[in-house]
Amino acid sequence: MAELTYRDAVSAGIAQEMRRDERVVFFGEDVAEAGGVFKTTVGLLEEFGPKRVRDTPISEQAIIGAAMGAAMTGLRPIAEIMFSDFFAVCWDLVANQIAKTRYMTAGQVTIPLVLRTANGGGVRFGAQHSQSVENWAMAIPGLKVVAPSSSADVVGLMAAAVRSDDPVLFFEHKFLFGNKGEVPDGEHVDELGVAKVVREGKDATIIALAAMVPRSLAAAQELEADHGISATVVDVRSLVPLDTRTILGEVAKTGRMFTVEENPRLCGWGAEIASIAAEECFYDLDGPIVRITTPHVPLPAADALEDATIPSVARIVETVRTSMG
Amino acid sequence: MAELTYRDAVSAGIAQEMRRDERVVFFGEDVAEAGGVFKTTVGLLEEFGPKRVRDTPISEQAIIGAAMGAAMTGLRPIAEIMFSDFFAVCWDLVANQIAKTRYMTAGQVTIPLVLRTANGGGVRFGAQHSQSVENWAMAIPGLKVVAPSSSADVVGLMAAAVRSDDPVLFFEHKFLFGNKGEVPDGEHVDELGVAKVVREGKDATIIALAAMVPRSLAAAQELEADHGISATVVDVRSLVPLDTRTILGEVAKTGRMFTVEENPRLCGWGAEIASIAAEECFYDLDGPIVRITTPHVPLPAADALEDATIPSVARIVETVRTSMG
Amino acid sequence: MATTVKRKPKAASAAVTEIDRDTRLRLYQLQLELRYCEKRAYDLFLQNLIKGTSHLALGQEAIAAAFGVAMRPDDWTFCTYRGHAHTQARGASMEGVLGELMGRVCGLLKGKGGSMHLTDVEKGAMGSYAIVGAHLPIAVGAALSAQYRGTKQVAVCFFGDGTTNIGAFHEALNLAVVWKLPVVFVCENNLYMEYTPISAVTAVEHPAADRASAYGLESIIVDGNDADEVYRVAQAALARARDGDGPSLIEAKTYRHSGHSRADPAKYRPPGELEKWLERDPLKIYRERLVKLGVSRQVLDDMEAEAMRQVDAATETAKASPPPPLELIDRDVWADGGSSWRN
Amino acid sequence: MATTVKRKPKAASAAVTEIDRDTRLRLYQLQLELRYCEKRAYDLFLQNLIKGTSHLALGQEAIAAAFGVAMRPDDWTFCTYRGHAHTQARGASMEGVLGELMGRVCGLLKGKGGSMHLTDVEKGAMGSYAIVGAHLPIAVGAALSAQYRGTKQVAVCFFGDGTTNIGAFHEALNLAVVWKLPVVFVCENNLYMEYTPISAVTAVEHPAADRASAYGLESIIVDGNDADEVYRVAQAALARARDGDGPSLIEAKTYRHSGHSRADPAKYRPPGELEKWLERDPLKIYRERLVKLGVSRQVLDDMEAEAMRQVDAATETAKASPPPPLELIDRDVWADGGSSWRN
Ligand SMILES: Cc1ncc(C[n+]2csc(CCOP(=O)(O)OP(=O)(O)O)c2C)c(N)n1
Ligand SMILES: Cc1ncc(C[n+]2csc(CCOP(=O)(O)OP(=O)(O)O)c2C)c(N)n1
Ligand SMILES: [Mg+2]
Ligand SMILES: [Mg+2]
Repeated sequence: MAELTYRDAVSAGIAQEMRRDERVVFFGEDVAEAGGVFKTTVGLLEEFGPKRVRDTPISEQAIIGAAMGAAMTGLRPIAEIMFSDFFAVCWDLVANQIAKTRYMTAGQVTIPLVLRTANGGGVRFGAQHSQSVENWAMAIPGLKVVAPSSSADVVGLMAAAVRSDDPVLFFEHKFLFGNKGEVPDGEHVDELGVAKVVREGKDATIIALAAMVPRSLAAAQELEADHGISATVVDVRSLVPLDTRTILGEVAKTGRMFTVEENPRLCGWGAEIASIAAEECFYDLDGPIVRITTPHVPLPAADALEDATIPSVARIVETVRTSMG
Repeated sequence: MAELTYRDAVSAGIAQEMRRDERVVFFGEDVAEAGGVFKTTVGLLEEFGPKRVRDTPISEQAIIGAAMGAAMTGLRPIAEIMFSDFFAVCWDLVANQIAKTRYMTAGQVTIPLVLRTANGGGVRFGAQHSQSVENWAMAIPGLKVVAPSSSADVVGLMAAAVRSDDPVLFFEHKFLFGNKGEVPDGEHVDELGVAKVVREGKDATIIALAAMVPRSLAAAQELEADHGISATVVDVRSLVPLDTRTILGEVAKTGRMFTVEENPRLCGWGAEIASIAAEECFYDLDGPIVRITTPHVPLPAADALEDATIPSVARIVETVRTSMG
Repeated sequence: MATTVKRKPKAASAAVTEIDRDTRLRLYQLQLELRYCEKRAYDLFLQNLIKGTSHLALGQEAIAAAFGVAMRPDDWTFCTYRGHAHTQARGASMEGVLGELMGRVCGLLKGKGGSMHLTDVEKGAMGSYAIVGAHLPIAVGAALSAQYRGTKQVAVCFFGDGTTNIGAFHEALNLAVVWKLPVVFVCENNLYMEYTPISAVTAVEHPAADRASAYGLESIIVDGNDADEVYRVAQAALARARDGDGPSLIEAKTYRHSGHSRADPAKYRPPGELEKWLERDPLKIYRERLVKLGVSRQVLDDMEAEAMRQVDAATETAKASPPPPLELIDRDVWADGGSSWRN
Repeated sequence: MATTVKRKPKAASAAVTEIDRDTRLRLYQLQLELRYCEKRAYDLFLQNLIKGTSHLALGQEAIAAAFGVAMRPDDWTFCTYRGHAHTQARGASMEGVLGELMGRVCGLLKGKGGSMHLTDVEKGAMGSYAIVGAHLPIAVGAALSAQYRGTKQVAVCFFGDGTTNIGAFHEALNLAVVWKLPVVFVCENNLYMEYTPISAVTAVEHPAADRASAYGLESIIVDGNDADEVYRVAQAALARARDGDGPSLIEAKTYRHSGHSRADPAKYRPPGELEKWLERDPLKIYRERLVKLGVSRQVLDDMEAEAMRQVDAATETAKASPPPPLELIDRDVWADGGSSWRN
């Protein structure tokens, strides 16, 4: 087991797949010579050369379009969108072209690609560089959506994403880049669509993703220690495909469900999972399903404001405690 | 009372507001000389002249950007995005700029504009011209979101949208353009954020929007006539602001909630409203909350396929009946 | 109208090379097939056998046909909703096209895509894209794949004059040049976006050609109604791309005889405009040229009859084909053939 | 470097008009203020008083200053995340700028926006936009409003070389020309997008100027480190816009002395490049010119001291300002001042 930062796990995951498969190419803005603005792709140009690792102009539509066209014709591209907020400048290529073309052509076209991006808040970048937009992707049929919370998951899910014959949106969380974690030695490949129970409890089930996973774990510890509430924490990891079996199973066990997400209040993935539970395990529920979200506001920049906006350990504890009380 | 088609109600609503307020200008692709590809803006160029009613190039980013810049500096523009699917090519301007700028500038900027678009399916246009994307807009803090189901609402909500000092996305439904309905004489102005109970029932509450409203009404009639199930139907009309008081009130009365939406399965507005109910009126519910949606697939084009994909009267009846049975 | 070219040494512009008789007959045959098949589509609307929308390219056939003949079988075509001709020109079957327009299971997309998305990957017809501009960057990606794998394949991307004003056009052109990719951009300037004259919404006279220099490309304008002219320009651009000399941008002047789409009576045209262009109908031009070059009228009549026979047969096949079975709704979202988003 | 211009009669390019002494002193004063304030921002990072990111324009001050002096008070500025100077050049207060960078309630945006979104509507600073290209069409909209209302206001839109490769650039330029709007597009070509040389990702040598002809505009290149040159070009372009003659596109050659953003040590620069540009530091150039024109060193020293005094005072004010109160989180989503999405 090697210890890697989440940041270094990104390049490790990409490198593992590029070594294995010549068809994997990688491009994006400032990713090659400079190793990425978050330094997540350092060393790739050196190892794989300028044919496979390329810097692009500031042309997100061209980046995503090029990835799609290359994927349709035999390559397996990985493309970077520097901040996930910028999906808004190329959403047509993602949502209307990549997501739909296989279906519209009755399966004639296969589009094996990975679109990686830095997602989420907590680093004082303001409303246009801090969004959690994995819910935008989840809403579009034809996209697979992954958001790892640990270094091992970065590598393992990256490998699974690259090997998937479907388009995968891969959301790396900015707030986690510095976190260290064990990564299995040798080739590490995980599976899309498998949630992970990262803590087992008896009273409540907390469903979380990405940066909200460590926060929910901390909250669960505090709930247990200070309030005698024992909470399960599920790391969703993959929104599409969604491991409803694990999620609903864990909800049924405790009878209480909480979702913790960075998405603004309306139409986040928490709403989706909550609704599935409200339909499918209604009779297992002992009380309301409670969503803990960012309020429905753009994200403010100043530290104090940002910290009070994104769900915090304290807010998770407080919300669960009050709802269970 | 005049009888107007939903289509003609669009131009009537715009004209009413342009007559009243010189600051209202209107532009989009093929909207002026040609009166719009759906003929929703016929006569506006003739009445208001080429300074106020303008044809644009195929440049959705420029269209939306121009609307925003004009709104920030004293005008009250209405801009058309021909098909709502095309929001994907200009989503940055909508979701990152228009929605966030007022907040980010601590209220220095006010952006009174209306972005109108033809939304929804049922007319065999295929996956890139038939989407229901009002859920994309609902997910973005800073946007108001309206979707009328009748001619009167088109006029009244258009007037309210134009008069609102906030940006409003106005979703006209393609399938309804030919529908006729009474529109009050004289100036007709409605209010944003008010849902309408269009049918009262005792056993179940159906929450619907736009083209799903007449379909839900037809289903409610059939449920009553053939199955003895008496259903309330609520026309949501405005997703943001959302009239939770009416919606939750009506759900509480019957104890059973169904949402009917054209959005694909995941992260539609139905999920949002269902989750609100699962949290806030959990103890009023007598059974699972059931969402009736388009399955999570791009919309197919052929008539038989499209009709079987979008929620139909038969599917609504069948789903409600089985869940209540 | 002659082909005009500005600047740059290694030109994709046409040298005045001879075109042999066989090639010319293929060019005519293909134009006939495209024309007759689209005319049939028009008849099928009128019979209400085609639902939804549909965008004919009547009058623009010379461009699709010339590229169809000039391209290598493993080259790729990317086109728009107005893509029946481009798709067919690569070899897609008429019943596949007509069947798709009619929403039948024999359609190229089994009815799932509809008229705006005709695709036949086996034939190198890599899709019709219905959102203006989207396919330009996608074609760039295919060209990247060809370059990377060293296959000498070329991606050809057709689009309209109106498309030159959308952002994706700009991004695609720039990236293609920066990476020197084997892609040929073909702007079919038919004078109108939907109902609005392109001149009313464009800063320059020649929407594509006047922008070529913004990407360091030569400015190429060709008579899009003359299949020979287009064929020469196509050959040069394809050769340039195959030789590793990068992309070309071609503006082909043409005109659509019918409205923008099914719903459009095209009342916005100034009187006499259509008539003037009908004089320059590519099929008329081409037939006259062949006659002048000594092809007998009998040969031409036979070709026309043969094309019509094919269209008739395809129409019957398509009409006899059933609507797609409902289970197709849940197919092919994913590469595993299914649509499941959960376990 | 001289101003170079290609084509077109009614030019926005600079006539060699005299610039009077007062104007020159204002140009220097403003450059000093911009420079010292940004240098202070840099110091405040090092003290960890500025969180998040921040993008300095050290070395690029001549452009913001020249436009600041040339513009009418009711004209509008639209700029980018690298917009401290442009915002200040319109009259926004230093404590407003520094306070925002430090996340204090005295900030221009009360801490809600952060360094990338500086805005001061009262001063005509209509916002800093952090997504590349977005503000070009927005500036077009402001120009539409000016044209419609007949106010003769002009929208000036600043952006970088890298921005010329994104779709919104293309759409905005075309629409501005089609509608002949009073907008001046100013590309500050500082040779790099973030860390990548613009030449590595752009099809033409001059990313803006070589594209002007794609919109029927003249090609204008100006020495962006010479405030006088920029001032002349600015005056001409503003006059052209005010006279109803439509937009201009100006490429100003310049260089940023620091890295792209706070996190960037700028190691990608070839050795000697920075040093060469420091020789051409706009403040150095300008001070030398003023001395040559007979302004006494004492006057200049006093101006420098005064600018520093202002920066010191603003720093103290900003440091003393508290963080924004938490109730601001729920304010100003909507025009009614609130954030409620339900009843
Ligand atoms: C992004 C986008 N905007 C608008 C449309 C609607 N639309 C479809 S075709 C068309 C006109 C395209 O004009 P042109 O590029 O000249 O092609 P032509 O139809 O003449 O072949 C428009 C505006 C669209 N499909 N996509
Ligand atoms: C659409 C988009 N893509 C990428 C970025 C990330 N980004 C921020 S600044 C920048 C470079 C911009 O270069 P340029 O236009 O030359 O301006 P400069 O920073 O040099 O002033 C990039 C790529 C962004 N903010 N928006
Ligand atoms: Mg056209
Ligand atoms: Mg730059």
